[in-house]
Amino acid sequence: MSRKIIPIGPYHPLQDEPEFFKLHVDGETVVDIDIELGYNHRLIEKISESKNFDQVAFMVERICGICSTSHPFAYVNAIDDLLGVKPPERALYIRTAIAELERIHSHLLWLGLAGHFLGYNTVWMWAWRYREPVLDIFERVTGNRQNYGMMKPGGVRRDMFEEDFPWIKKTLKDLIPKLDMFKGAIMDDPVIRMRTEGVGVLTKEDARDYGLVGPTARASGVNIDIRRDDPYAAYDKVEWQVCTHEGGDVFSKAVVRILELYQSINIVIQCLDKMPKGPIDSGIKDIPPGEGIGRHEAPRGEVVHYIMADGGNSPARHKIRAPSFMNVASNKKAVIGETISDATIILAAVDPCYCCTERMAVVDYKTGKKMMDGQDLIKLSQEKTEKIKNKLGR
Amino acid sequence: MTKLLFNFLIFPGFLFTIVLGFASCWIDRKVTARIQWRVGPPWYQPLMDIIKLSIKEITIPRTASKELFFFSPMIGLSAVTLVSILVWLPNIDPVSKGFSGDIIVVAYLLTLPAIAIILGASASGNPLASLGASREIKMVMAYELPFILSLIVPIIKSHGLLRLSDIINYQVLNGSFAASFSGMIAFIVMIFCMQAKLGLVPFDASEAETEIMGGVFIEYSGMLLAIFKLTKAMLMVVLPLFLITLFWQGFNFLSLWKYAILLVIIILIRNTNPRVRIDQAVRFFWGKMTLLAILAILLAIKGM
Amino acid sequence: MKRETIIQNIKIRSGKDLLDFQDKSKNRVYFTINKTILLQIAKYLFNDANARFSTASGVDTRKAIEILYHFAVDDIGLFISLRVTLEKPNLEIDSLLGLFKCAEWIEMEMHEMLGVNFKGHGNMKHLLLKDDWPKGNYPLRRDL
Amino acid sequence: MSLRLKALTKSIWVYHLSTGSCNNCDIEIIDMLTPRFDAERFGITLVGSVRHADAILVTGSLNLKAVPRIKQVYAQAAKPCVIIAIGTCSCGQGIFKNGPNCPNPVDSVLPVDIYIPGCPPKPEAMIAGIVKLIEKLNGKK
Repeated sequence: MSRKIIPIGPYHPLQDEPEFFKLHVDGETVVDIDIELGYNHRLIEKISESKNFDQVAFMVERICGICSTSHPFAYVNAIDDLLGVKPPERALYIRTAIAELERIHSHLLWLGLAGHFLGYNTVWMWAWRYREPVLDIFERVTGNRQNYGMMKPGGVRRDMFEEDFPWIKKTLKDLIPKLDMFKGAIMDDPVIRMRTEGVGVLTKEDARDYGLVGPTARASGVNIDIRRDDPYAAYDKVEWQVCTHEGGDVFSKAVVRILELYQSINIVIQCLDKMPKGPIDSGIKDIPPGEGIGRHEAPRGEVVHYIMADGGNSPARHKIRAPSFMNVASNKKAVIGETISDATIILAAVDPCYCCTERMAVVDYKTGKKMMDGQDLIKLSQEKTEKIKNKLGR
Repeated sequence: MTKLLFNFLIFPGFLFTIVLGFASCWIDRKVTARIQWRVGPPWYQPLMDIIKLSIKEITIPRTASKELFFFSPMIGLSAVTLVSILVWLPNIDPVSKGFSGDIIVVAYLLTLPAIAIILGASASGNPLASLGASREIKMVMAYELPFILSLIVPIIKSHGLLRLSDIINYQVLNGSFAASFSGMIAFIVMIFCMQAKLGLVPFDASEAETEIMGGVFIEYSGMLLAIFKLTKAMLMVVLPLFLITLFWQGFNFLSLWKYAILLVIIILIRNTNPRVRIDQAVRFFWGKMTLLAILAILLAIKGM
Repeated sequence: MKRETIIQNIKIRSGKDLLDFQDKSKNRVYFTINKTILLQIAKYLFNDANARFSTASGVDTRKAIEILYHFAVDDIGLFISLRVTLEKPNLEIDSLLGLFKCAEWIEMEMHEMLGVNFKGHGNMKHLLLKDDWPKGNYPLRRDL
Repeated sequence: MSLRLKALTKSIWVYHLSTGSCNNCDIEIIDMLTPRFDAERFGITLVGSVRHADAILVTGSLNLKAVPRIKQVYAQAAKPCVIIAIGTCSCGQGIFKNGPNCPNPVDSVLPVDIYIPGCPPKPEAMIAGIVKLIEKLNGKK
């Protein structure tokens, strides 16, 4: 059968995007996949060398919109590691609460998108509707829905006030019944199970070989979580467990993320209960020469920041490694052999940042005309859901 | 002569159908929004869209064949106004009888808007539009077959009457066709074909807005786009009424609730399932729908 | 594998090639090794110590390029960094792609940004920068 | 105020053009369509093709690769067409000011009508921006 490979399709504005997957298609099944990065590369590591230590925290927030407190958290851990100083107790609790709140809103966003790709637009609208109260909490505590600017080398920038706590706890507790409804909708729905089980499977060896991190690795049974293995902030002072699943396919990735939502909610509530009084910033003045490594468990996986300071007031070298850098490479293994209509949901399962997932293009080789673009693939996967729904006589 | 002009331009023709079309379009968007907990647009939204489009600049791409690109929307619009006259008059005006065989003329006129879209899309020279046009052609071929087959059922049941007004009188005398078993099957098949003809969600692969960037209408803007939108709105009025005259004893101003029921059915179908891929739509129409239509015909012949 | 046994094993394996050892804190350990034994230590860490190759960061210190390979031993939370220094003129080191697939992108990025080339890597094309990026212009180099 | 201009303000079709943004602004734009901020009640809908668009929402710091493509897209849009720069990156250069592929603000490339600063601007801020756009079109200052 003629293998269709990908010349550049006709240009339209949707194609200018951070990641661009080109699927080599043989009839219905995907034979090979090209992953092209760099459309959105802003050489942040170069810019951070021209900013002083305090400004870098703000700039690092703008790397990815959805996990906008993960990078500053890792960066701040790196500075604390470099100095060997431990921020005050209260700051640790505030950092943990903010990071977990962001995990909630990031997973809900992913849940909505996964529903959209599977053809359930109502799941999309509902998931994003339940996400709004979490953003309200952020707005009240930090002043902004995203890009909160909370993390500061040696502490936290703003304090959390006691009178907000009851309201925050109530909002989060209201979220739990809705999450149960979502858990029911996702895990017991035969159509979704049929669409996501056994699709895009990554075994334990793959996870180790590709160095997978975060929910993508935990879904393949690899029991790693930076919050428990290399405890930082207040994660060792709060009871919670790591949720893993054995399947390794898209379904187990969804299950892992939903269970993590429950864990995050009870972490935040515990943080608010146990938060001690006291200062929130240890007032770091200057950074001596040296190097530090900071790690944080972002919603998508482990973020690593490596800082090398040469005594000046800006970092000599700032290496950033985002979790998607490792997870997206695993798509090569997960997508090959699957049909085109499943391609969207597999690529979305590793939850790369929002605008990367719809950037797939399948172009017919001979005519060079655009056969299908990202949205078509979404439609294909929605139709497959439709077919299964009819077959099940729903 | 002036009465004909009046009929064509004002009463059942152009203006009246537009007003009803805007109302049904608005109801459709409002109900869709309410299902998703959204407030939905104000009542004058379709009107405002059309007026706004009229002041926009009309861009004609260099690669397009100018005349065809410019006139194809007109074809669709004129076809729909003609159909609305042929459908409205027999129902309301006891005097005018229409002519024998007008049921076949209406069937052909109803395919003209789709042809206009295909002509316009392929004339615009944009590869995405030609992709949309090829999908539209497949869609037309798919739903025409069951559409015509289920059109034959009322003719058989009324023993070969080819005039709309006669069919209505026949139904008024001895019960609407939809009551009978074969009539009901044909009615359901027609509803699905109507959904495809209107290009609503399950079968709108050709004009998929997020899919191929506006599909067939990608190169259109300004007044031409407004005409296409108008044609679609008027089609949304005319098609359900055509179905009512064939299967449900016609209608007059009092019995517009039948039209409301059909509108609700269309909106429900639109909101409950995702867009179907083009080859699946073709299989759906040529497979299930054609079989159902043939079954209805056989039953009608046996007089069920 | 306990923390001390791993550190002990690495010391024995590298022998004289171990230039410096720094035990910064409970979870952070730095080894400075000669580039010849990098492959051997990495294989030991990946297979026996059940470590995960987290990332590699290169630093241009004017006269040489320092590469740190970071390994995470997750079950005990240890983060091991192997430091290798390459003199300026010949920036050659053998690639870790044979051991694990995740090294591919990390080494491609380092090649693009700092001009280090990895023996036995395979496709050393541009990963993040535009294809028509001027040849020999490495953004993160200090000698600009 | 002529009916036509009133129509333009009552039904604004929006086209989203992302140029290397950190997708915070993109998500806030989509948030505008979700149930809480529902922009459709003002007649604002997202369209797929730039020809149908009345307003082009530009987000993200335009890097060197994006500049020629933006000009091309703007030329294709049917006039009268409004450019709305969303987010600090597109209004001014934002935080990536002295980056190597130094992003240039939108107004160095296109005639911008409405600036909506903020990183990311809240959906309420975007709707307020569009309300100001409507007032500007109506001639009221």
